[in-house]
Amino acid sequence: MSERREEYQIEDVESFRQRARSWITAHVGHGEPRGDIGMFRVIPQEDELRQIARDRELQRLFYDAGFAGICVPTAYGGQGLTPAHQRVFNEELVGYEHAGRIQLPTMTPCLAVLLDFGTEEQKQRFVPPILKGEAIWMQLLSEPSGGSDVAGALTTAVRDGDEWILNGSKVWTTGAWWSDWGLCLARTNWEVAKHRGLTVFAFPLHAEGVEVQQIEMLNGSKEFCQEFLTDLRVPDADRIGEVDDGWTVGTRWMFHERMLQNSPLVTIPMGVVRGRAGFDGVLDVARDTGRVNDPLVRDLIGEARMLEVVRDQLQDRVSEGIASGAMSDQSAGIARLFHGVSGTRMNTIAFEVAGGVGAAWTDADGSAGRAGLDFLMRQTAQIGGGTTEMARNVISERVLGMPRERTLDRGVAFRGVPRGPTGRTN
Amino acid sequence: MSERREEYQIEDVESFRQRARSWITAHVGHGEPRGDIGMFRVIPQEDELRQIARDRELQRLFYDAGFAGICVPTAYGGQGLTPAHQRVFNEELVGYEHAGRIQLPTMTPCLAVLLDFGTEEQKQRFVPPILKGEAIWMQLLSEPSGGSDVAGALTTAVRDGDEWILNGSKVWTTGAWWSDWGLCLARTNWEVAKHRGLTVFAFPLHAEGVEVQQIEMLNGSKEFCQEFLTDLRVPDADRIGEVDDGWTVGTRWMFHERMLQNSPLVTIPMGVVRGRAGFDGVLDVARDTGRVNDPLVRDLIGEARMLEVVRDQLQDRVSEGIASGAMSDQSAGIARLFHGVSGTRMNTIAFEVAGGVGAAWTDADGSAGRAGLDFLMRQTAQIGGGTTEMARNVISERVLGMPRERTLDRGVAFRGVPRGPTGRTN
Amino acid sequence: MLLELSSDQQFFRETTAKFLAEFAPVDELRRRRDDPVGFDRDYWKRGAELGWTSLLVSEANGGGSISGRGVVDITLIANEFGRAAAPGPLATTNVVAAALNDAGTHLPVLEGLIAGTSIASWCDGFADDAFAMRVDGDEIVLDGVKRPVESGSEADHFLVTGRTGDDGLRVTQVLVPRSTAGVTVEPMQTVDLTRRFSSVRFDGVRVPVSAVIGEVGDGSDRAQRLLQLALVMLNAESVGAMQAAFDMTVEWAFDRYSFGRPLASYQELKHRFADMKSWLEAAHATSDVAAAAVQDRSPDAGELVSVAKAFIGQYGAELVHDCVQMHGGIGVTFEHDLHLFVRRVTLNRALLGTPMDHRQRIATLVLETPARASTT
Amino acid sequence: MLLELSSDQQFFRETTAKFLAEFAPVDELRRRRDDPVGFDRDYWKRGAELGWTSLLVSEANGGGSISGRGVVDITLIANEFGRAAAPGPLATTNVVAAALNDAGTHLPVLEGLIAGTSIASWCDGFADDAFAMRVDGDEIVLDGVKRPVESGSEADHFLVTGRTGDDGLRVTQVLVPRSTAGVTVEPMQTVDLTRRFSSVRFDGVRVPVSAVIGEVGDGSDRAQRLLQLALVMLNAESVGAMQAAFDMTVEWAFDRYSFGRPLASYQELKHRFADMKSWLEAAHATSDVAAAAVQDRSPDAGELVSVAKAFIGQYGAELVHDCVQMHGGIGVTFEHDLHLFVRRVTLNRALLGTPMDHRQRIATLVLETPARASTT
Repeated sequence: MSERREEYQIEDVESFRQRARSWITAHVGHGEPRGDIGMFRVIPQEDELRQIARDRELQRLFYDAGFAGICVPTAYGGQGLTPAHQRVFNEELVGYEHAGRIQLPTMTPCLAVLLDFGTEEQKQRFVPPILKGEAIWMQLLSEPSGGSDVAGALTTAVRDGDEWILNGSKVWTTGAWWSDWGLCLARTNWEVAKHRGLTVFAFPLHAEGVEVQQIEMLNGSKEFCQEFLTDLRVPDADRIGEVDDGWTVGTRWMFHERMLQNSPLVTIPMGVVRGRAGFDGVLDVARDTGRVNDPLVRDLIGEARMLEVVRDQLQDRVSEGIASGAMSDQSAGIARLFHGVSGTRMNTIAFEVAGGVGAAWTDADGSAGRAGLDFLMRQTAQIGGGTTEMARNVISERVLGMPRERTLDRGVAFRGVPRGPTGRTN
Repeated sequence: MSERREEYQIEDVESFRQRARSWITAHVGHGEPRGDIGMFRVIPQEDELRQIARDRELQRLFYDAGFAGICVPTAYGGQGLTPAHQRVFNEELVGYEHAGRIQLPTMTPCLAVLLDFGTEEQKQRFVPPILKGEAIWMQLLSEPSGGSDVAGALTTAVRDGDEWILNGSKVWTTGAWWSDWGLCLARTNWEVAKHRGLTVFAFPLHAEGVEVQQIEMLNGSKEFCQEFLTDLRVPDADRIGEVDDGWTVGTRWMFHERMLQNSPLVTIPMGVVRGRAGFDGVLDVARDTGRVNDPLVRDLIGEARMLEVVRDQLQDRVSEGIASGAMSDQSAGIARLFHGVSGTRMNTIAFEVAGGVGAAWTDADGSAGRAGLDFLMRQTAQIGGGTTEMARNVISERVLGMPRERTLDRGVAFRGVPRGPTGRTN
Repeated sequence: MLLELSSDQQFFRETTAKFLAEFAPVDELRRRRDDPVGFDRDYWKRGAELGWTSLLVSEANGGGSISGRGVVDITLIANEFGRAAAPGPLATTNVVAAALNDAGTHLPVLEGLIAGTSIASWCDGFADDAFAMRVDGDEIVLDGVKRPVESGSEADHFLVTGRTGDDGLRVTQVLVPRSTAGVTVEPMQTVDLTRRFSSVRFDGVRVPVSAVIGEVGDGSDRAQRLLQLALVMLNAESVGAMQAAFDMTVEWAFDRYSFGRPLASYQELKHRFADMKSWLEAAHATSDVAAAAVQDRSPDAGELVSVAKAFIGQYGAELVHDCVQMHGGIGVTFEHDLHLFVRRVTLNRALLGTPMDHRQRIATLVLETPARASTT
Repeated sequence: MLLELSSDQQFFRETTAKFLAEFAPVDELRRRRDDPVGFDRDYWKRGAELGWTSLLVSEANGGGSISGRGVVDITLIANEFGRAAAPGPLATTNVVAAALNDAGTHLPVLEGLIAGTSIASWCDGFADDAFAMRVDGDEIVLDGVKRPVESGSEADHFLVTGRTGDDGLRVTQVLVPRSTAGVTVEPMQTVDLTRRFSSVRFDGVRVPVSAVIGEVGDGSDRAQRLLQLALVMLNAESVGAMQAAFDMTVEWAFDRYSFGRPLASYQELKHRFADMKSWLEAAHATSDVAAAAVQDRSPDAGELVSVAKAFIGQYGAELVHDCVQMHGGIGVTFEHDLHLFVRRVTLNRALLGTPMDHRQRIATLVLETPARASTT
């Protein structure tokens, strides 16, 4: 993915660390000790836009200093270094401001997919604006009718000369209303089996033919959007990968998605995404309710801490295993599964510790006052980024090699696949 | 199942209670406050035989006093009363000796199946010895190769004039070595689909052609046996139900099996089977380790108590629902599932409370010293009497009406059904 | 809910179900998300006419049950409230009504509660809060904060419990008019869409001895019973909400296709539905048994309501969240109905003692019961 | 176990694996169920020649590691012990060896331990037992019971820890020869087939000051480290047993047909295998990270071993029991091999602190760490 420079050209990791540290301390302001990215917080839209604008500035700051795209080849504006360098940079960034809100899904899976499958021309054109913070990308993968079956996309692209005409709807895109580009999986052939008739396209989210609507979550958060594509025209030059070979792209795409902040393309201070709402959240609730000396609460604190530590240890083991080839790419599902299950458990623990404050609270209750609304959103840890059910399918079938689940959509033209109890097939 | 006498003939439940109480207090000795039936205890064989002999005496005592077969028609030696009378008798028997070790599976499912499907002649012949304690029956249902798929029986019966010749093996029969008769599901037709080629037979377990071997469980208990049938000859007069219609019998058979001590054919003091090794076991361990004042142990005590109380409440609800017709027979699986899952949880709680005593102990550790070996046997609560997996299949498919699991043995001759990875089909 | 209802009970239940379907449909609930009250007084008054507020009151005092077993009857209403995620101060008002009926004091106030023209809030919780109450001549003086108080912003009266006497061990209950000097009501935030809670502060509040419910120092048994009644209603309501979430999700599983097959055909999901079904039926069972025990003032009523609260709190939450999981992303959107029931179950799980609190209480009750203590 | 081993480590691991396959096959383990010792001295001596007892001892003292990181190396052996459910006092002997190596005293005894000609048992547990130790002139006097003591019936020496000094706060460790007057060893029962434990009573046992490991009062840090080392070995062994049970059950799922299909084709079972796989890999990860931290004497080593012990204790037991469930009745018979691994995981779960004990310890460590205390 990231072509290494010749060995002798690569800066030593420790010397890179010193350089990064000097620059960060001199040029980056102090940030919140812990982040709350992707936690479905309810914030006013103007605040959200201000945060995104600030993240773009920070991304540009990193770019200008030579710290953006650390693992991206220099030919596309990156630094051509290694995952170890990126890790060091993330370590040094702890405690400082960062562009964390615009790293996912722009850097992974979108940038990662572009680097894997983009033509030379596409990489030259798309990658530098990403590294400069000028282009924020979204993944247009899920559909309202689709659930876990992303390859069952109904969004259709029909060729018209040098262009494609797209119609359909995509959903669960984070912040599409303030983003710039979308990477979209669409059906280009209904007469072949499900996985064989897909193609990937890129297009600007503010193009004519794209309507973006925010989705309100039950807690009032509007982090997600749904897009409606109506006769959207996309030049063939913005097709990513081969026609009807979109599932080859899609498979890597989902692998990159499961990497999350472990991707070497992502610049986020070490521990930021990991820390929030897990163990630290439990500890905050215990402190704000004055219960840290209750042995029962300590039992739960111990469990939450155990889950968080083991989750991170497992993530490291899986990442190293995949990097070394000791584990298959599909093993990323193991860490994803544990992340989801432990996440809902830690959330439940926080709610239990909150006690009556979880039912009703005032601002004076501090962190404990968030436990109730957070608990309502508990399952998001097992839904977002691929459900735990899909992870269990992947682990049992692709890692353990057990027989594939029977599907009624394999080996038949997608047009004929049942999509509802009435036998309706569009 | 139990034909009621005419309304005016039936003794009033409260007067029955008084009569039962007077007789019990006058004629039955005091027994252990809690039982340990079916708990895989390790006891010397001579002790076991002595216990069984005593149970036969007690059963005869009840029979002679007119308290055996309370819900069995008088024509077959029973009392022709109602489940309410049986319940009252079980309530009055609390604290007294009883024939608990020979109730299951003799009274249910075996006696229940005989009452459902036996011919008049068979009922006249088989039922009275059961009620007198002279005939202890075992169910020969599971097979070594079969797992949860009891209808996939390989034990074969071939007709030879007025007789059938049986060959095969059955397993997981409780105490077959001291029992008298077996109820056996066998395949009589290999050329039709799985469920359509089965027939049920009864035969003496000490007949020529039956070899009984005890199975040693990991904790040393030898409660279960395996039987090997070699050219066993069974007269057609001992066939239960129609030829090749054994699955009709088998379906009711398994329903009766799930009823356990809730069957109105079973005489066991109220609470005996329920109490043991559940909550009381947890409490004993907590006391014997001196931990009842530890808040963490109290949390576990509270959980165990909750599970046991709710388990019994659920059992009552389901029994009443089935009796009234508000729930289908298949709903018995709901109680069975909860019983299994709560049983393993209570077992785990007892082991956690035992602490280090669960690893190593001396006789001085009392009940806590049993927690370790009990924990090794934890899953028996979810295996014996039909696995929890099968209960979940039944609930989802038969109670909630969800699509049946795909099987490769439906609608094809049983001879051709795959039975192993090599495609071996016998 | 009970498996078998009398025809009177069935009619009563259906009347409330129809009323809620008409006057508290899901879109109406969504509209009320920012409403500081959460329900209309007129809606409440009409519900009272259906019997929502009279079941725990004797006929002599203007109430009356359907079956002669008012505690059981009110679980039918609470269950429908859960199934509809309905607005209205059902538990809190009925608890106060039961208290006044029991003590036989403040009958004019009770009359207003039964008629639905007046609202009263029960201010107590699962555990004793730090709250000071003392008798000063012919007045009672109150100091402290009670929270969360359901519908505190709408309440005309507050039922407040405290400890009096030289030893501080006598329990006294007073009914404090909202207008009393020194009473401050501050709104709280909550997980529910229509239920509202307040923090109520009593700053040297003085009420005459005539405000005492019953007599000074006679409130101990009554306070325990009120908690039991409240728990019975919360439990029944949660079971109704569990049932609604479960039914909705079973339907979804049949309708939703993935990989060409309905979700209901996937074994792993089927088995989770089986688990949910077992929890749901168990929740019905334990809720009903506890209600009957409270109705009968059975000695084990305290343990049985705690068993039910602990079980329904824990497994109810697991059930509704697994329903969310089955729905995927759509299940956590505001537009979907599922969260209405997730909220109600979540609310009731945290009110009046969490599962952990009640497990501790069960252990205490079990270990202190002489019969059981003697079995070893 | 580590994902990547050096070739030396790999050879070392394989040598032990082959040795155990030859000298501790499953039938041999079954035969030893009633053997009061559980292992042969000769077997142990030959294992010692393979390096089982020298990894935590410096080369100067006659030991030596494979990779320069002896704590990591010994997890490879412990892991193989778990995979084979092997007999032998691995953890207890190595703990004593590490203590003597650390203190630099009793080197002749250490020599015998390394050679496998002598056995020593570490008598301490997770929590302080009631145990009296005092200095009386040039003698140390011991009174109390230590239990469970691994291979107590075979041990030639006992490592005993107690508190001395006027304030009772100094920790002292002594090495007591088994033959000392006043030492009584009583056998215990256990869940394992070949491990043996004893209750060791010390009745006014007097040993000279020369029996002290290191110096009087210097044992506090060493005692903590010995506990960490023991936990590292127990954890690695449990992970090996989990792996064996899991591998055996995956194979069974492919081979066993039900309703005409292999068990491995049933989605609900597949998903449980996926969960088990995630617990298994997590157990490997947390065991290895904790071992590395103990090797490096990292400040968070105490927390990390407790995290690993709590996790492996809880999820290890769930994993092996789900393997039993997948097997059905056959899985709880004595003839089947599965229980060998269930026993080992069960044993280690209960030894040296249950998951609940270690969760409490984790909480204490976290709440008392200044860095974390300051984050709010």
